Amino acid sequence: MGLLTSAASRAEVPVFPVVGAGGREAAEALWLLPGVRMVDTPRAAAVLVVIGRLTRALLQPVLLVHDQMPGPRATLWWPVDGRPADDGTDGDEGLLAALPDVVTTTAGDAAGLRAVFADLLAGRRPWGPPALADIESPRWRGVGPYGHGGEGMMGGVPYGRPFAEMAQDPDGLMLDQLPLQIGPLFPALPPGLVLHLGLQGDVIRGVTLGDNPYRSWPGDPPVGPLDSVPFLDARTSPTTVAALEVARARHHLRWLARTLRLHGLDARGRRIAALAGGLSATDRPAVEALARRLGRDRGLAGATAGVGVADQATLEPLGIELAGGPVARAAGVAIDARTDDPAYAGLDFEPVVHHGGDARARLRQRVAEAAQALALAERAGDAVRSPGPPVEGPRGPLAPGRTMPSSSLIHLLPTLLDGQEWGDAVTTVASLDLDLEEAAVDQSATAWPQTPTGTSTASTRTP
Amino acid sequence: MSRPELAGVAMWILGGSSVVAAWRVFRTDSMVRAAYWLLASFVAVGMVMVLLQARFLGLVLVLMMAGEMTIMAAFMVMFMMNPAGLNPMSMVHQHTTAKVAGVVAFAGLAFVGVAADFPDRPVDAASEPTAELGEELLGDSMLIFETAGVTLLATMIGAIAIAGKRGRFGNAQEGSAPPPVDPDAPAGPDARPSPMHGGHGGMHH
Amino acid sequence: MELQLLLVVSAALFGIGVYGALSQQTFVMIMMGIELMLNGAMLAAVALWAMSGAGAPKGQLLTVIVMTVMAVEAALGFALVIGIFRTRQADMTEMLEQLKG
Amino acid sequence: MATDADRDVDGIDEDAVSWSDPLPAVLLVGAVLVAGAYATSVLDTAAAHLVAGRRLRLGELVLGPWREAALLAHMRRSTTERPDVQTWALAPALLAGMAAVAVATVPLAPGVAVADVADGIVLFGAAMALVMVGVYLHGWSSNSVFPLVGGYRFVALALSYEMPLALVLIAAALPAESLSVGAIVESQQGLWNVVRQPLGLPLFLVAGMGLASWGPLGMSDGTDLAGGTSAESSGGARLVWALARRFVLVAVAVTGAAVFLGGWHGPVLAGGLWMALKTLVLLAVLVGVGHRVARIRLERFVVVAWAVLIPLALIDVFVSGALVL
Repeated sequence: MGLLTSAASRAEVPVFPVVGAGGREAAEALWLLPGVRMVDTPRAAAVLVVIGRLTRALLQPVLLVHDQMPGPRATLWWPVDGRPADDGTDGDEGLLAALPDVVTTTAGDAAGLRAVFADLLAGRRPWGPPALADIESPRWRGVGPYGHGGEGMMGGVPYGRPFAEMAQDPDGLMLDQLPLQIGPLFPALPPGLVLHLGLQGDVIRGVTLGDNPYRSWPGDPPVGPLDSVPFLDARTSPTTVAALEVARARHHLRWLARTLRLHGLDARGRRIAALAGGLSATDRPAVEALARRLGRDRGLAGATAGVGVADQATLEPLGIELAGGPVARAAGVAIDARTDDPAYAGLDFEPVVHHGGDARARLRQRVAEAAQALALAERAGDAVRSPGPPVEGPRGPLAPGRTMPSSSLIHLLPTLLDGQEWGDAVTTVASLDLDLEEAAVDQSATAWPQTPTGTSTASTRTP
Repeated sequence: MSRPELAGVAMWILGGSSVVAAWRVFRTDSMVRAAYWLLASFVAVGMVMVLLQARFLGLVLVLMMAGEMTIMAAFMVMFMMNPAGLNPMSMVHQHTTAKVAGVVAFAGLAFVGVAADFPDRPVDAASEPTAELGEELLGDSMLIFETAGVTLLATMIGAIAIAGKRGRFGNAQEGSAPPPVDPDAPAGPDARPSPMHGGHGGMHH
Repeated sequence: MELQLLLVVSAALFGIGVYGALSQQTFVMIMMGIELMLNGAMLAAVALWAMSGAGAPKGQLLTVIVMTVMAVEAALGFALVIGIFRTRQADMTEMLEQLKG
Repeated sequence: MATDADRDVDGIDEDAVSWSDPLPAVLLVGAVLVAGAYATSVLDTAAAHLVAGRRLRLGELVLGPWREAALLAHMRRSTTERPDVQTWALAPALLAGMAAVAVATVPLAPGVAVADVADGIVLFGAAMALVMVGVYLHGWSSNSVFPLVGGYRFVALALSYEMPLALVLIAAALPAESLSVGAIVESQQGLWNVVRQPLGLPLFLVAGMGLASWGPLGMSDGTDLAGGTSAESSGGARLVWALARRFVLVAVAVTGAAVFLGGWHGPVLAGGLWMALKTLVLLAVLVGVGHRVARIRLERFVVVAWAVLIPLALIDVFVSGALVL
């Protein structure tokens, strides 16, 4: 082994994570592993880590990501919960069939990951050809009169790119826009989110939602444990208030950590993610100090103020105003299921409310709620909450038979994103704290107004 | 090789590359490449100017053109979003006339340049051209300098007024009833050419 | 000898500029042709200043003026392209056969 | 306007450019850039671990950058659908070359400048304008959407800070009555420009951060764009681009140290050491800001640049001019 290879095998492992069903928790752990670096693009990654279980709709995107990695490359699979893979999703089997050299390790196993990486660089571990060699990008070579894929004046796919369409830009000019599908594995969007949009320069026009890949086939059951599990369980079984509130604070802090990373503050995000990992009610002073610091942070305020304004008028048609949740409370709607919950009666609970409904208000809302949650946990002691009234989850109220919060929030996207600059759009999506798995729980065929057909090619490949 | 000889060779090379780059501007199917070939031509000329002791002017030319050509390239991509390029087609008209005019202009000017007997009075190597230019701009020729400044200011204001959405008579797209590009179509704001009008676009990028 | 070379180069730049400005259809490409002509003019001015004008400060001033003209041409050119594009969706000369109204 | 006497005081004239033997000059500039890029990476790792509250082993800190470089060099290069291959390769070379030009004009120690040309500040401005071209071409040439958008964002930003950058450099040239970087360093004997023109250095660093696409102004290669202009670069191409961006950051820090922090002036230590120290301080500031301040919104920055930064830079020029009179 040469000096170069030996040095290379000691570098931080560049990892591109793919979050399958139930994989969110383990994905947070991956971020904090020592000697591992999450990268922004598969082009920079040597190891692909598939976390949780794959649905059929996620299989092809994962294989595309795999093929984009330049090599040497290896794929790791971290199954979650040890649940069998035969309960209606066969993406896992597809992955193992398409990539025979997938290594299965336990989630969060840093040593296993490093060992695979070291073997890979030392040449002890062969790496395979592209998994989708038989699937081609749009055929353009040799097509058309000039052999460049175009035809006539405005037809074809010149050089493999679809022809731009024209549309009004914010300054009133008719400019070309490039039709694009973003997702389901775009690292700056929540895992699974698929957006069909037009891009005019870096301005987004005409957004429609794509299929939710966590629900890959009509009739498939929802897959994987959701990241709001304690709250879902609280609907049907007794829970201590303290456990519920610490889980809420942890959820909000993890969201904050991910959001900071998107704003270019990876190191600050890691610190908060580490705090969230071992969070308990005694961390209240630390979280309160954090809330104060973030409140004073001019840079973060400038990056979020006025972005993605979802005020009461925007929320009302979706029924969110009546339902509650941090997004509604950040727009000044003081509704919280905990107000009427007898378990919180003696705890002096008042809903936190912010005004403006922009990304900045939502950021402050969540951090303030995290601090408040830890204060509630301290005060609640051993108090037990009995099932019955709706549970206020971290994204909104949860009750049997009720739409999941992410399912309604996701419909804000087409309105909010239209006309936004790219960075603002990413900020907006992040500030809504969407979970596509949660949205898949009660997604019925009619719940998705737009169902473009182009994305379901992965499903048709399965037997 | 002595320094003046080296400078002479460099001037040959730079002069040649500026002409080659200029020719490439009109021989590429990509607007971005065209803009940056033009920039290359300007950079070569700017470096010749530096070698000719007009250091300040040469560097300012590079600085200015780098910005302008980037705007030009961004401009064309803005109108035509495809990063790769679009369907190629001949984008020239009156080709013969243009060629003849170009050759005649070249021949005439080159003849004057070669035939005329210019006095041989080279710039003094010890002089400070930048300082002299500064003294000139803020001394004898201050009026010219100020005129140029005011002209640029007026241009900026005028350009914003022309390009802006709101003209003197309100929104540029309201009420002005632009005539349609197709002469047979009815005039009026609702008769704007179809977005897919074949003419738009795209031959360069 | 060097002066003649530079003047021939500047003539070539000017000639290519004339060809481009007359043959191209896209506004921005026409602007590029005009800029090339100015480029040639500027090179000739500096060459004559350096080799035949004994470095008289007024010679450099001429180049400054050409640069100003280039800046004005570019700014107004872009503004006009946007203005025309705004009202007529045209970015080529032949779309503007009826320049009235 | 430098008189003959001024230039004699410099002790450096243009013939410092060694036409017969360019090798030492190339080696010096290359060494400054590589050492600076390495220092940037070390500072960056240290700052990241400090901010994240993680333990850091010394070996990891010192060897980490080399290991990462080795890994990138080891990984394969991938390509995209019909990229403009020459331009893609040219872009990092352009950035590195322009960074080298900028470093070459700066006196690194008394009398040690590769090319302290008379119009050094204008040369720096021209070089940085070509950096803008390099970044745009890097985004455009891979024929992919996110790199292209990264290129756009960089241009929108760069056109906004090029003006304050040029203005503060002009202000710094006023007390020296010369556009040469060497003369500007000389003029700071006793009083550094950072004191004489307190507005200059912050504005210069903002622009410099933008030019290197670093930290809050890291628009062209941001996380929100999946890596922006480098979203499609892998292996050696990625390494070269990362190096080129760091070279630009180093060129900014070196120039900033010379123009605003008095260059090699300083007590006790040798001039070259002072220069290195000041450059490291500026790099540490740039890296630290990158880990503390969130990426700015494009629209907001453009407004701030035209409504605040340019007026401030103009005030800087006016006040500096008045002080010289």
